[in-house]
Amino acid sequence: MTVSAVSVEPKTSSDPHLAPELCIKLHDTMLKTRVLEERLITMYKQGDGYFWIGGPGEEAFNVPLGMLVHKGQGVEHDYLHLHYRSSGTLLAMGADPVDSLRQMKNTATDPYSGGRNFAGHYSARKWNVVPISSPIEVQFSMASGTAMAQKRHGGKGITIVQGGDAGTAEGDFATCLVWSSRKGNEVPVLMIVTNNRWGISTSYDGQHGEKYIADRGKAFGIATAVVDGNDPEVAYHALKKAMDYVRTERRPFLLEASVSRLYGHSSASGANFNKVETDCLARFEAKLEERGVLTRKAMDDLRAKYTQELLEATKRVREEPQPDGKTIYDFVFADRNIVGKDH
Amino acid sequence: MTVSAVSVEPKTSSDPHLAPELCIKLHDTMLKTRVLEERLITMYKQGDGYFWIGGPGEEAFNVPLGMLVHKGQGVEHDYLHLHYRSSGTLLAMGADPVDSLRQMKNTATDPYSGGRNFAGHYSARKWNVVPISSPIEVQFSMASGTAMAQKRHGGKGITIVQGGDAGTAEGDFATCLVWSSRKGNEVPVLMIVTNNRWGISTSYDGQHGEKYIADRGKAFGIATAVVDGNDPEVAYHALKKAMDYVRTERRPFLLEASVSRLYGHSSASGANFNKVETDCLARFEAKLEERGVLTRKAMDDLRAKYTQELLEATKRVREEPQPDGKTIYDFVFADRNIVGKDH
Amino acid sequence: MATLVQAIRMGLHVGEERLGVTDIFGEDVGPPLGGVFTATQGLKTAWNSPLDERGVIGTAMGLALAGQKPVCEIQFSDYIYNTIDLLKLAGSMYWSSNGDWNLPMVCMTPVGAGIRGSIYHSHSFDATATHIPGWKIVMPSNPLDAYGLLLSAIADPNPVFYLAPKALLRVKAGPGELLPGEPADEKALSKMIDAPVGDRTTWKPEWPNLETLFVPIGKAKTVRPGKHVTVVSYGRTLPLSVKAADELMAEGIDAEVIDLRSLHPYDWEAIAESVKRTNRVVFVNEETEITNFGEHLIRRTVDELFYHLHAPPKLVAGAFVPGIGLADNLERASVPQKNDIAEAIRATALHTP
Amino acid sequence: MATLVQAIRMGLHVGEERLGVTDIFGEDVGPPLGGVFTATQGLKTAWNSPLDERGVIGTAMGLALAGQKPVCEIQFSDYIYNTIDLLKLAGSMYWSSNGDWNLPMVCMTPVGAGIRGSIYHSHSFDATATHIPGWKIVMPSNPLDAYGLLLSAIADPNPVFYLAPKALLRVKAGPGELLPGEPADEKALSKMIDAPVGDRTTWKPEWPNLETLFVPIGKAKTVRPGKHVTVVSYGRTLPLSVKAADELMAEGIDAEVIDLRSLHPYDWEAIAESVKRTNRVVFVNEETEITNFGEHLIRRTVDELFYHLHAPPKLVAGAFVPGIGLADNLERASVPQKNDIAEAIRATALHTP
Ligand SMILES: Cc1ncc(C[n+]2csc(CCOP(=O)(O)OP(=O)(O)O)c2C)c(N)n1
Ligand SMILES: Cc1ncc(C[n+]2csc(CCOP(=O)(O)OP(=O)(O)O)c2C)c(N)n1
Ligand SMILES: [Mg+2]
Ligand SMILES: [Mg+2]
Repeated sequence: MTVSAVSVEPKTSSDPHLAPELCIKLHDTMLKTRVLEERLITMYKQGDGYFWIGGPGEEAFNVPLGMLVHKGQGVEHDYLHLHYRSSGTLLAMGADPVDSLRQMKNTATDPYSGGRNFAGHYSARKWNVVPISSPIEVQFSMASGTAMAQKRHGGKGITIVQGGDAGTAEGDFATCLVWSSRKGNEVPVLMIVTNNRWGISTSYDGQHGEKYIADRGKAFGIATAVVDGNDPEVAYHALKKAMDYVRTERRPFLLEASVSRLYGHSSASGANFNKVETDCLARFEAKLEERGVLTRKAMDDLRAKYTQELLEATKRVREEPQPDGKTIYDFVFADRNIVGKDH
Repeated sequence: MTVSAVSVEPKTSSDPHLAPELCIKLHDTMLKTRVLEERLITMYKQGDGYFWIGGPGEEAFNVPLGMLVHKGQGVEHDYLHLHYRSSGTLLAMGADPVDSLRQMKNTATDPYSGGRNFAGHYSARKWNVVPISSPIEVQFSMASGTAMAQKRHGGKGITIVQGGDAGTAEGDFATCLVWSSRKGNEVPVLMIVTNNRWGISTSYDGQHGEKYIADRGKAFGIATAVVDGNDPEVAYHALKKAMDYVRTERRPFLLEASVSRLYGHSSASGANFNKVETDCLARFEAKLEERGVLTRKAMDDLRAKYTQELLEATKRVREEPQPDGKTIYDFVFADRNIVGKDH
Repeated sequence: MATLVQAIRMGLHVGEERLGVTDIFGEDVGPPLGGVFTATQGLKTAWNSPLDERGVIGTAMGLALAGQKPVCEIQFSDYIYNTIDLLKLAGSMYWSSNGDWNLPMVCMTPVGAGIRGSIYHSHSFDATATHIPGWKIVMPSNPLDAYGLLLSAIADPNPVFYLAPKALLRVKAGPGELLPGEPADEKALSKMIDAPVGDRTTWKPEWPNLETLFVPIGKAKTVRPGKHVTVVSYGRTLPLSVKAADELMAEGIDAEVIDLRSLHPYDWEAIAESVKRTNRVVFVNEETEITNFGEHLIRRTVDELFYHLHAPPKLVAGAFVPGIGLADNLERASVPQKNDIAEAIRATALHTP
Repeated sequence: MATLVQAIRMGLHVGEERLGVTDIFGEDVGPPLGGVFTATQGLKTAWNSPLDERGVIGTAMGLALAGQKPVCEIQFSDYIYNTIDLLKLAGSMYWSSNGDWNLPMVCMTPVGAGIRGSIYHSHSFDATATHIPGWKIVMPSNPLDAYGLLLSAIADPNPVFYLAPKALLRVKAGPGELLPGEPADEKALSKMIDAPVGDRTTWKPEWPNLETLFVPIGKAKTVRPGKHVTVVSYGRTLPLSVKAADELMAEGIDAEVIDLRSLHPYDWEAIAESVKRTNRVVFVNEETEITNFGEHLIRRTVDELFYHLHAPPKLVAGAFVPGIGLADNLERASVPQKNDIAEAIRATALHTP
């Protein structure tokens, strides 16, 4: 079977609108995600955490991604190899935002790492969310492994791997291109590059010879697309198409989405709102208002409600226990196999 | 400045013939290289060395490469980051084949490593030949460094980096693509992939999604070409063109050459002659005879002469001293800077 | 009498048949070659990977996360050093997810000198491996342990390094050390499981009917009891230590030799029990000698057994130089030889304060 | 009174002006940021690299081979572990070419815990670095040494690791420890060389007129003389060791503290001379404790000074767990704190056989 690589110039509005109910759901989770991230930033600034990193500015892409995931545990379901800007995806999958506060506050109750890891470093075996780790791009070296297991198993489960633009300079990105496209051994992996045109303080310009990063897939016969990740409807369609392709063809797809970095890189760079970048949430809200799907007031009320809820949750989380020093020796070795069958 | 990436299908005979004198020179060094490699293999088989690896089957490409190098020391001259099949290049640059025997026999007189490294692992600072090391593809991570120094210096010096097809799966190959093509920061490096369609026992098919490895340069705006590396005249033209481009434009070029592996991977796989693969030397000799440039007898005599010379040299080399065990502590640290200015 | 490499191959086969191994892969691991040392010939789940160690380790991690049981190979441990970050990640996955995901994978790699492999086919890996938390590490020195440790490694729910001493791969099992189910006639065995020279496209192995045998990870083996001095080693230097000890009997020195076999967790009890009896200890390995695992064992020895010691604990290890040179003299001067070990045992045994 | 990170910056400036430094590069090293810790602000040869550590090391090697003098940075030592093969290659180039090519490069990287950096911003690198032959290794614990060791590292014709203890980067020089040529007023210095917050496009540093100062690689410094016990440390745990020693004076324990400063080559003479006087020694670092450089120092101590020891030599090091957890309690339990060090010094000083 041969597949011609498809590349799409960024497009913003040619796709038809999504149904109002879906738009409302998208908006709800995008808003909740934004409020969560702003809460986490505030927690950091008020000394309720040591470090913040997250995805405000990527909601329009990451929320549809989470909605479209075939969620569950094991090879029948999708595996997710994400990075540290994926709150929108997790919330869309049903994660409790309060758990993110717990990780921010590094409490013993943090379900993702027990107070060990930074905010935004999710792990959820029940949903095939592989532990997010800080090193850039290593997830791309692991992704073809889960995808290979899925190809072998049959069914519709796919692997989704996501990272930033700067990180594609690491050899691991190339590793994923190579290992996913071996002739006759192609695997069902959707590679996603969320391109905010920055790596911490380093601009895209001057570091990349590529016009589109996605073009790197073409030499490998990998199907590619480039989309406006600031538009949730465009993103939804593009993701759906790419995922359908991967699910059905059992072959790789490389999707590049342009996104914003609305609060800078992380708390290390101040975590202040950037007025120059496109705010996907504001843009979507304007559209929804214009289309009469939601009123300004309804959206403001919803924001106030989520804000209040998470503020109160912060107070509760503050009272939750910190991990004990002795627990550093817990979970060094497993005594039985929990990811597969036990032998 | 924008450059459109050029890709050329393998071509064998469209280029005009080279002048007879040049053909004779090419043939002479190709033959000398072949005889040297066969001598090294025999040495291995007779217990005069522990391991053989080399480039029989790549003479038609590597000899023109060595002839075209702007040879010398320092940034004005070409830097070479080669791998273990480069005898043809070194002999074309003027290396003494007897020194290769010394490395095979790991004598203290081996000028490349003092009996420390395997045959074919050249090092020649006087000619900018960076030490060849066994790890596959690491040379591609170093190459943009020397090229950057050359870009900065100005002049015509370029960097040449060469490796096999299987090795392009390592992240270092991608590193070279990324680092050499940074917009506004392009560097003069000629990347060469000598594609024999094997990595030890692993065939190209089933491991590569790419039709041509060279296509991987295109996404980066890197000029590319694919040539028949079994024809020294075609290779000469292609190398000349690529080198001229890199020298003048001060930008990267990715050249893929199909070559043969005439004695298998190395002594580990038996080092026996493979009758199925194209023998570039036999093919070239047939052409030269047909064109009346050289007679069969002249070529046979030349082969006999080189064979005899190297046989005799082997006997002399056998008598040369082995390195003393105590010398393992020599050259761990330099006490003054020999590669640049001393400070 | 299987060789060590045949024992590995049979262990992998049993792993495929009975322990759920799904993938045995790496560079040149699959057909036609079946591994540069023949370790993976004829195995039904063996396949060739791209030439990319980071991909090998990463893919093994992905397979393990997806409930597969991968055994991946790095062709020579010399080529594992571009993956240390991934190995650290693998070792930390269970811990950093607070017990959410374990990672059941085996990483095999041939280690050490002794085959005139020059700078890049002679590396040891035990110093680096023992410094990566979250991995278990085994290193057999004979076919029976090679088999039994491999089955334990495969059955373990954690990442396990399986370090195969290159110089011992062709070493045969001693008398009475047949693998359970192995045919007694070594020629018959070879005919059954060694791939033929030449065309192999139609060849299929005929596997003996093997039983499982689990050598527990973390248990050392006293291979030579003795009373004057304890020698702790593993891998290539283990049989050399035994030989050195045997020869020293002529001088009236009776050394006890312990094959550590597992480097993490390691059998401290066995070491301590022995040192308390002999009051003298020599640690032997072939890694370069600065920040060497044997130095950890010495640290623990002085920490816990200081007043049992009648002589300073000694390390015999590789020279701290950037590579192992090809020429005989260079290799010999770089890694411990039998005489170096004998000398250290003798000096330690005869040491008087 | 420059901070340690300002001292590095000034050292790099002097390197550019007087020692031929041609490239200071790495991720976010160039403008506008000038390094995630401000170490490279305002330097004329500083530039931003792609996000690719292998490219950073490889390019530094290439630049050095072409006669340039590169200082490259790995943003955190946590991210250096995908380059160990290249680092080994760099360390072996002079040796494997039998003296044909040396490789004059400096690789800077921030190391260690102490800033609640969690699993991937707390790593130490000294165990791995000291196990790579062919590299020199320095690690300052105060601004003056930071400056003087950096100049020596730059002037050295070999590859040199420059390990900067993250937790000490904002520590100020003590009285009388001005860099040669540094303005005495620290506010004035800050105005001259610290980049302003906000827009920096037109900012230029105004460098003080600095003199060179070379702290020789391989020389330790006794920072606190004492007579009961020797404490050898470096980096973050050095000032903690001094504080612990100071506090123990109240208990009548007078500890001598040595700042090793160079990890390879290291100043064995200084250690031996001190231990021969005090007969007791504690080695302190924050690396994970199995196959740890401090264990090498203990091995050498028992090898050469066994009969000088009145107590077992002691190691205080990091817990052998896969990471350093974010929560206070976790970080504190994972790497040595002042009290852990004090306890070890006390136990060693008071130890009676
Ligand atoms: C291997 C590695 N190197 C360096 C870092 C430090 N670092 C953290 S984020 C980052 C920039 C990442 O940029 P990009 O890949 O574009 O992702 P973005 O943060 O923009 O989403 C860097 C250099 C790291 N985490 N891992
Ligand atoms: C990093 C690394 N991994 C593995 C090896 C072992 N090895 C030596 S040559 C080789 C195959 C190389 O194939 P290719 O790159 O196509 O070059 P060729 O030998 O065919 O010219 C392998 C796997 C190595 N030398 N280095
Ligand atoms: Mg980015
Ligand atoms: Mg090849």
